[in-house]
This record gives sequence, C-alpha cells and structure tokens, in this order.
Amino acid sequence: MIDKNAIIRVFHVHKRYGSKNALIDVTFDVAKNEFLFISGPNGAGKSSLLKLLYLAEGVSEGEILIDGINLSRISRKRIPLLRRKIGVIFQDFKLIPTKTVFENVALVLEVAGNKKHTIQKKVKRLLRAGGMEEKLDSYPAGLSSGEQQRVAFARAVAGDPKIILADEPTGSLDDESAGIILDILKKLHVLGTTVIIATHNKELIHTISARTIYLEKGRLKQDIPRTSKIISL
Amino acid sequence: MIDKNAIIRVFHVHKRYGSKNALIDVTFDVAKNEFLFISGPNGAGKSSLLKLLYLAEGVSEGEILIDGINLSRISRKRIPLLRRKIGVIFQDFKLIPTKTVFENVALVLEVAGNKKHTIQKKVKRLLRAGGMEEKLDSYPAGLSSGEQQRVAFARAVAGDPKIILADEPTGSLDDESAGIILDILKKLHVLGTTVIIATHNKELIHTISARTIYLEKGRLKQDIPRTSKIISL
Amino acid sequence: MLFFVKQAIQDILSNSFLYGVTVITIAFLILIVSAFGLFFLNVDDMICSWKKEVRMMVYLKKDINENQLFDLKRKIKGISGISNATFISRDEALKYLKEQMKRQSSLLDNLEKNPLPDAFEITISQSIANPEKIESIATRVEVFPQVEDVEYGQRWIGRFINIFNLFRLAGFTMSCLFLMATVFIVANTIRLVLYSKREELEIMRIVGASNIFIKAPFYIVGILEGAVGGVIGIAGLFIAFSFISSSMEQTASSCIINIRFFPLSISCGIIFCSIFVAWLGCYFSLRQFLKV
Amino acid sequence: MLFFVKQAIQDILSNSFLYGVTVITIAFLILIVSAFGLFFLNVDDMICSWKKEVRMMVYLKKDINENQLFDLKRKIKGISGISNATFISRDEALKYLKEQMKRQSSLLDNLEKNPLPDAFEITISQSIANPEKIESIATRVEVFPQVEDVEYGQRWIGRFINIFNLFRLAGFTMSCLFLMATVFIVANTIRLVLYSKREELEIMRIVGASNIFIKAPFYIVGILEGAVGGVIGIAGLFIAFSFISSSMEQTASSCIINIRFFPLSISCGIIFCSIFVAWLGCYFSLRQFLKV
Ligand SMILES: Nc1ncnc2c1ncn2[C@@H]1O[C@H](COP(=O)(O)OP(=O)(O)OP(=O)(O)O)[C@@H](O)[C@H]1O
Ligand SMILES: Nc1ncnc2c1ncn2[C@@H]1O[C@H](COP(=O)(O)OP(=O)(O)OP(=O)(O)O)[C@@H](O)[C@H]1O
Ligand SMILES: [Mg+2]
Ligand SMILES: [Mg+2]
Repeated sequence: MIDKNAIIRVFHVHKRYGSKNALIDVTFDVAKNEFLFISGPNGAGKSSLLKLLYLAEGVSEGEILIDGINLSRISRKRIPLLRRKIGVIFQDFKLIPTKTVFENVALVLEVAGNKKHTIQKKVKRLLRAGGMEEKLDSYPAGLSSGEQQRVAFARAVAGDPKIILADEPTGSLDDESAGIILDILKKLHVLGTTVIIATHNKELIHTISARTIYLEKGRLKQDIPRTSKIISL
Repeated sequence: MIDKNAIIRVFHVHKRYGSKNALIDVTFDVAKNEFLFISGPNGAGKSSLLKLLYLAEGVSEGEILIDGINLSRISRKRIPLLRRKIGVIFQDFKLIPTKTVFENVALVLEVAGNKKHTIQKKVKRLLRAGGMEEKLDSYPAGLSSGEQQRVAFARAVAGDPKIILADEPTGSLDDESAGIILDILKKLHVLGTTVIIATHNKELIHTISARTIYLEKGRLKQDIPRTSKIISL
Repeated sequence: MLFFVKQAIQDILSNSFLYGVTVITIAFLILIVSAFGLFFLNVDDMICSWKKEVRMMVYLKKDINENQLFDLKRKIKGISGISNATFISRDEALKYLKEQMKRQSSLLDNLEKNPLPDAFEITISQSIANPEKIESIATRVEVFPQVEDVEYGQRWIGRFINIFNLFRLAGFTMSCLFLMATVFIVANTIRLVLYSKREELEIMRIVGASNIFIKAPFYIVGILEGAVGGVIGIAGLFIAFSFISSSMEQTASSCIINIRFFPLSISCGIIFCSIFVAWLGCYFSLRQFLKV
Repeated sequence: MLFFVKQAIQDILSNSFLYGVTVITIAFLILIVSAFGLFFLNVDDMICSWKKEVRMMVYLKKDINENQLFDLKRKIKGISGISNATFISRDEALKYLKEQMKRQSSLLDNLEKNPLPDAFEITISQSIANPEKIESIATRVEVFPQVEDVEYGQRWIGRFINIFNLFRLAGFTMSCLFLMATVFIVANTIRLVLYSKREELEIMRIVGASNIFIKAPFYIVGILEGAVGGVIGIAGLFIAFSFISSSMEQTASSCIINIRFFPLSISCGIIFCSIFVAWLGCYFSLRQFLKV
C-alpha cells in the first residue's frame, strides 16, 4: 500500500458530527499530479472530505497525510504553511464581504509574503482570465453568483498551490464560464498541480477523462481509474 | 398591451447599481398560473430581476405591477402582505443560521399568523417530501449544500404562495433531488401557482416545456413561448 | 404576545453569547452610575445633617423688657428663611459656652462677671443653603433696635456649604454625563448585536414578516436584558457597598455619620431606568437596521 | 509592519460603523472614569489644604523661664508626627483671638486682664490623618510638666478627616470598580466586533494566514481605537470641566478653593491606559475567536 508518489493519503478515515456519520472508513491515495473527481449525491460526504483535507475540521478516526505530513500531528505553527500549498474553491465561495474582489484574491499572496508589485500584476492577470477585470473594486455583495464563483476560483489558484481542492467549482457558472474554468484547471494539472474536484454533476465528470471516487452515505463505493470511464456511473 | 390575466407586469424597467446597468429596459408580462424560465449567462441580470419582484430592491426606472399593485407606490404596511403571496428560493439559500431547519421553514407560517398545530404538521410534511425529516433540528451550518437548498425550497412553498420565484433552484442538487423538486414545482403549477425559475442551466430548461425569457447583459433578448421550444436556445 | 416571549427566550438561548455581552455591559454601567449616585446620596445626607447646624445667635442690648422681647421674637420669626427663634438668657449662655469650650473653659473661670448678653438662637431653614442668603438674613436682623450684634455660623459652615454645593453641582453634571454615556453605550452594544443579525432581519422581512413581528422579540429581549442587567448591577453595588461599609465601621468607629444603601424604591427605580435604557437602545438600533 | 498599519487603516475605513462604535464606547468610558478621577483629585486637593490647618495649641503653665521653654520646644519637636512648634505669647494670643472672633470680639473688651496663657502652636504632619493619632499626640504632649492644657483642632477637623478618609476609600474602591468595568465593557465591545467578523477570520485562517498576520491588524486597530477614544474622552471631560469650573466661579466667588484639571502627565497617562485597555480587549477577544 505504500506509494511513494502519493501526495495525499487518506487512511481509514471516519468523520462524525454528533451522532451523524458523514464519512465512514474512507481510504484512498492521491498521486502527485493526479486529476481526481469526488462524486456522489447530496449529503454523500464530498464537502466533509474536502474539509478534512484543508484542515477546516479534524478527523474523528483514521489518518490523513498530505505531502508526508500527518494532519493529526502537525504543529500549530506549520498549519498555515501547509494551507498555503492548498488552494480551495468553497462550495459557498467564502469571499470576505468587507474586502473588494482585488483584495480578496490578493489576500492569498499577502499571506504568503509576496511583494506588492508582484501581487498587483498577478491578481489582475488572474481576474482578467476569469473575465472579472471590470469588477476589481466591487465588493462580493455586488457580484452575481457566477462572478463570485470566478473570484473564488481566482483566489484558489493565486498562490500557485500544489493541490487544488474544488468543491462544486462550476455549480453557479454558465456553460461558457464553466468551460473556461475547467480549461484552466486542466492546464494547471498539466503544469504539475494535483486537482481534486468534488461534484455531483455527472456531465462535468464525463467531459474530462479522470479517476473518479464515488461516495455514498459517507462510504467510498467505487474508485474508478482514468481508463475505465463512463462504464459504471 | 393591457392583459387582465397578468399577475406580474414588468414595464420598461431599468435597474442600476451605481454606474452598472444590471437591467436595461425590460418589459414583459407573466400570466396567472404561468410557468416561466428566466435564462441567460452569468451576470445577465436574472437575480437582479427577481430581486425587484420580491421587493428586495426598487426599480431605477419603469414600473412593476404584481397582482395589480404598483410596487413603487405600495404603502409600507402592505409590503409584508404582498411578500407573503410570493415564495422565494434564493440562489444563496438565505437560511437563518441561528434557527433550526424546522424553525426556518416554520417562520413563513408564523409570520402569516398560522396556528402552532397547523405549522407543526405542515412543516413536517414539507420537509419529509424533501427528504429532510432527519434534519429537523439541525442548524443550516450542519447541512450539506444540497440539503440547504432543499430547506430553502420547503420554506418557499410553505406559505402556499401565489407566485414562486426560484433562483437557480437546482444548482446544488444532484439529478435525483433536482427531479423531485421540479416535480413538486410542476404539481404546484398544475394547482394554480405561478412559477418563475431563473437559471443558466440549459438542461433544466429543456426538461420542461415552458415559456422562456432570455436575458443578456441586462437586456431582454428573446421571449420564447411554450410551443416553439428548443429552436433558439 | 406569549408567542413573542417564547420567541425571545429561544432567541436568548441560541444567542447566549451576544445577549450575555449586552447584559454584562448593562450591569456594569448600572453599577457605575448607581455607585456614583449612591456616593452622592450619602454626601447629601451629610450635608443635610450639617446644615441643620446652621444657626445664628442674636445678641440683645442690655435691659430689654419682656414685651420688647416678645415683640422682637415675633418680628424675627416673620423674616423669611428663619424657621425658629429660641431665647437664651445670659446665664444659660455662659453655661453653654463653658460646656462648649471644654479644655479651654478654665479661661472663663477668671471672669468676674458674666460678660455675655441675652440672646436669641435662630434656626435657619434648611432650604437656605448659600452663605449670601444667610448674610442677608443677618443684616435684616441686625437693624432691629434691640439687637446689639448678630453672630452666625462658624465660618467653616458657610465655606462648606459652598463647597458641598459645588460637590452637588459636579455630582449632578457628572450623573447626567454618566447617564447619557450609559444610554449611548447600551445603544451601541445593542446595535452591534443587531449588526451581527442584520442578515437575519433582512431574511425575515423578505419572507413577509411585518415590522412588529420582527421588532417585538428584540424589544422583549431588550427589556429582559435591561431588567437582568439592572438587577445584577444593583446586586453588585450592594455587595461592594457592604464591603466598604463594613470596612468603614472598622476604621471609623468614632465617626458619627452612618452611610446607607439606596432605599428599595430607588433601587427599583434604577432597575426601571436600566430597562428603559435597554429599550431605548433597541429603539434606536432597530430604527437603523429596519429602515425600509 | 507598515503593511499591517495600511491594512488596519483600510479595515477601519471599510468598517467605520463597527470601529466608530468601539471608539465612542471607549471615549465615554474614559470620560466617566476620568471624570470620577478628576473629582477625587480635587477633593483630595481640598483635604490636603484643610489638613494643613490641623494644629494643636499647647497652653503652658505660668512662670516658665526661657530655658524651660527651649527645652520643652525641643522635646515637643521630638515627638513623631509633629512637624513644627511655634511659641505664641499670651499677648499675641489675645490679639489673635480678638481677630478670630470678629463679631464676638466685643465680649473680650470686657476682660480686665489677659486670661490667656503662653502657648505653643504645634503643626501636625500632614501624613497623620486620623484623629486617634492626633489624640495620642495630644496626650503625649500633656504629660510634660510645664504643660497646663492641650487644645487641639476644632472638633470638626477630626470629624472631617474621618469623613474624607471615607471619601477616599469610597473613591478608590469605585475607581477600581470603574476601571474593571471599563476593561470589561471595552473587551465586550471588541468581542462583538470580532464576533461579526468571525467568518472573515475563519476564511483568512483557511487561506493560510498565520496567526500574527490575522491578529496584527486587530491589535493596531485596537491601539488606534484606544488612542482616539482616550483623546476624545479626555477632550470631552475638559470641555465639561470648563463649563463646570466657569459656572463655579460665578456661583462661588466667595469660595477659596480653586479646582483644577488633570496635569498633562496624568492626561497622557489616561490615554495610555485607554490604549492598554483596548489592547487588552483585543487580546481577550482574539484568544476567544482564534482558538485553533
Ligand atoms: N457541521 C455539521 N454538523 C452536522 N452534520 C453535518 C455537518 N456538516 C455536514 N454534515 C452532514 O454530513 C453529511 C455530508 O455532508 P457534506 O456537506 O459532506 O455533503 P456533500 O457531499 O458535500 O453534499 P452536497 O452535494 O449537498 O454539497 C450531510 O448529511 C450533512 O448533513
Ligand atoms: N448590489 C450590486 N451592486 C453592484 N452591481 C451589482 C449588484 N448586484 C448585481 N450587480 C451586477 O449586476 C449584474 C447582474 O447581476 P445578477 O446577480 O442579476 O446576475 P445573474 O443573472 O443572477 O448571474 P448569475 O447566473 O451569475 O447568478 C452583474 O454584473 C452584477 O455584477
Ligand atoms: Mg457539498
Ligand atoms: Mg444570479
């Protein structure tokens, strides 16, 4: 089972919220530079699984290793460093309402201690790619849902993370925008990023040939490798 | 132009946010008991249009009449009464985080002055229909996105509104749940409710044969009646 | 109504942090303001007890007959500001003086005859507080032909009355200031609480809640907060007061003044004030956040 | 650092409501507490000026020669608590008495010979405040064979010193109480502000911000709030003070005391206190909301 190439290792993980079992005995590895879908119906545990990966919650049982670091044993000082390796697109965007679009994206770079000049250039480039150049100084409340999702996407990729965790990244996007976002994710994957997308959207899964993990009621039901697509979903 | 059967009349409506034109000269009528899609890409103005209809915002120019009442001239006391005729599913759910699922849905009925007994029965029935009977006492933060959307749906229909405004009502739902919700909406439509669904999801529009209004950059581009479906989208 | 109270209580339970903060803030402010009030209540007690000592001695010319005395007494009593006049004969006066001078009384033993005249002791109405008034009364008494001389108050009484009037002025100004500040701080705290619930308010409005439906629970919660905060504040003050007054009894056993707590009526009044302040806070905040 | 300051200022501008509330709350509290402090400062001034008047007259037996006098003076000065002793001859004393008694001085005109003895006027150290000590000094002086009698302090001085000590005790207790309350209320206000930003904090954490990155702007904002609130509070107090003191000058022209404002050093100290309190509030609140 020891895979030297694994960047994420999830080992017999359980997650309980009170008496509710959100995840039950989930085990899988994610290789470096893999493109992975986590699929399953509503309430299957997709978001819960991602929350564990970006350290928003702790496991109830089991172990998770990211980049060789056991998340249960990581020292509090190193948590921010690890988080900077991970870019997250949240299902509910989680933009900071008191910061503008520009500031929201720039935050990730400021946090990592980048120079002001670099930040300016990079953030503008990213937002232009998402078609948000006119909205730089808008606050999230002044954006449509699709626009918010695009900002969330820009923020997730701004820090050049090793791992991108995307929770329903195209849920609020029209087909065109969704296509653009997916293209960028594919490009980042080609450049070496590990991409994990949680979605219940079967169409989305079909457009890209990639490994898919299928969750149901918190259990890992199927782990379909890249080649054998379409067959079982 | 005067259509006695119209429950909603939107007449040369403009909506500006600062210098941004979210809606430009939009005019259309919605007949009683119509099933209407409002379609268009991200940022087209779908949510903005719905906001005007449920009185969350005022028009910048033009007139909107709902059930014969001009929204620009309505007295402040009558606004709540009008709102109770309208059930809204918000794109971002807008559940009250400090109330449980049950309380969130019950709120609509309490507001309208229903008896406690009636409320209990009705809310439970609605949440059972959405598959949420186990989550009655959960808070919104303890729900998956799909579950939140189902609660939002239950709340929207709880008050037996004359008009249902649904902003991307299936955006967070898997296919099965989306089907259930759509079925309920269709049933309500058959029973006499006017249903307006804003969505960028073309698939959704294709599954139901209904009139579709197509917005683009704030302008009403197409108004496709029920019969001539599929042709132009 | 009962429904709203239930709503309110549920709201308090599920937002215990927010409401706890408000109650504590109110309690502390009530504590401060009423501590200050209590302080001035006791200072005022003292002033009153000293004011009772503001007396005037009217020394009479020698050889005045009973009739003249009676007449004079009537006239003196007629002057506004004088509440009483008692005749003190010269012999009485000497005895009294000797008593008063205690350690120094040996001085008086050397006297060959009583040098003191007959006199009236005049009591000044307590409402006359400032030395100017007392001075004017003195001059009015002095003009009577039978009067030799008027001696009034120990000098310090006049001075102290002035000082204590300043005390009172300062106390009154400060109390007003404190009260204003309290209203403001409580209103601000409630505003912050409402601020963090503004989305909730917005949702309720859009769901069709009438203004009264939205506001009623907040007012009920506000009144409860005011009541609980007020009671805690007064209770806290009482505990602090008990400590101080017991330690006072130790250090100042020889001291004649006894300090007291608010009577029940004022305590209740303060709690009502506290409720009113909380209500006012709700009122202003709700106006701000429920504009439309 | 500069980056954080910029962040902080931007944050203040975009959340002006929240920070405005905090600043106003701090300002009012500083106003209250320092008004109280100012009040006691001035009361203390008065007490000090009165205490200077605590004197003792030591009346001597007749027929004491210079040597004995000198010896006695030395001995008296040796008693701890006595800061000075001045000889007053009987003639001087009578003159002084006549002056003091003013309106009553006619009484003394009837005296055939000076009934007063020679005396020492003793000044009591200001640090000796309670009447018990003064009493004990009196008895120690009384035992000297040359001493006929000791007369000390007008009765009221003793009484007042006691009362003023109570004042001070009450004032000190209340100041402590007020200060505690201030810390608490400010902390609470800041907690409420942070409470309404808790999602923002959470997002920043998940985006990879280190604790220092998240906290620094809050501390800077807190310190700014404390400084601004403190300055406004002191300025408000100064304005109120100016009003009171000018109205005092009108009503109490005859009054000898003059009230004063805080010296600059204390004003600055209060502002620092205010900053510290705000900082403390930030500290506690951030601990609460940034547990993990
Ligand atoms: N904080 C929580 N407290 C209690 N239960 C929770 C909590 N978070 C999630 N759950 C429950 O765990 C289950 C899995 O939730 P999760 O959000 O992972 O689902 P999901 O797969 O993301 O669904 P969706 O497609 O609707 O987003 C759900 O039944 C949900 O109610
Ligand atoms: N409060 C606001 N202030 C400023 N601009 C706004 C505001 N609300 C919406 N807009 C702008 O108006 C346009 C229309 O927004 P709207 O939310 O109606 O789009 P939408 O059709 O619902 O898009 P989506 O499919 O992404 O939800 C957008 O460009 C948006 O940025
Ligand atoms: Mg999810
Ligand atoms: Mg929208």
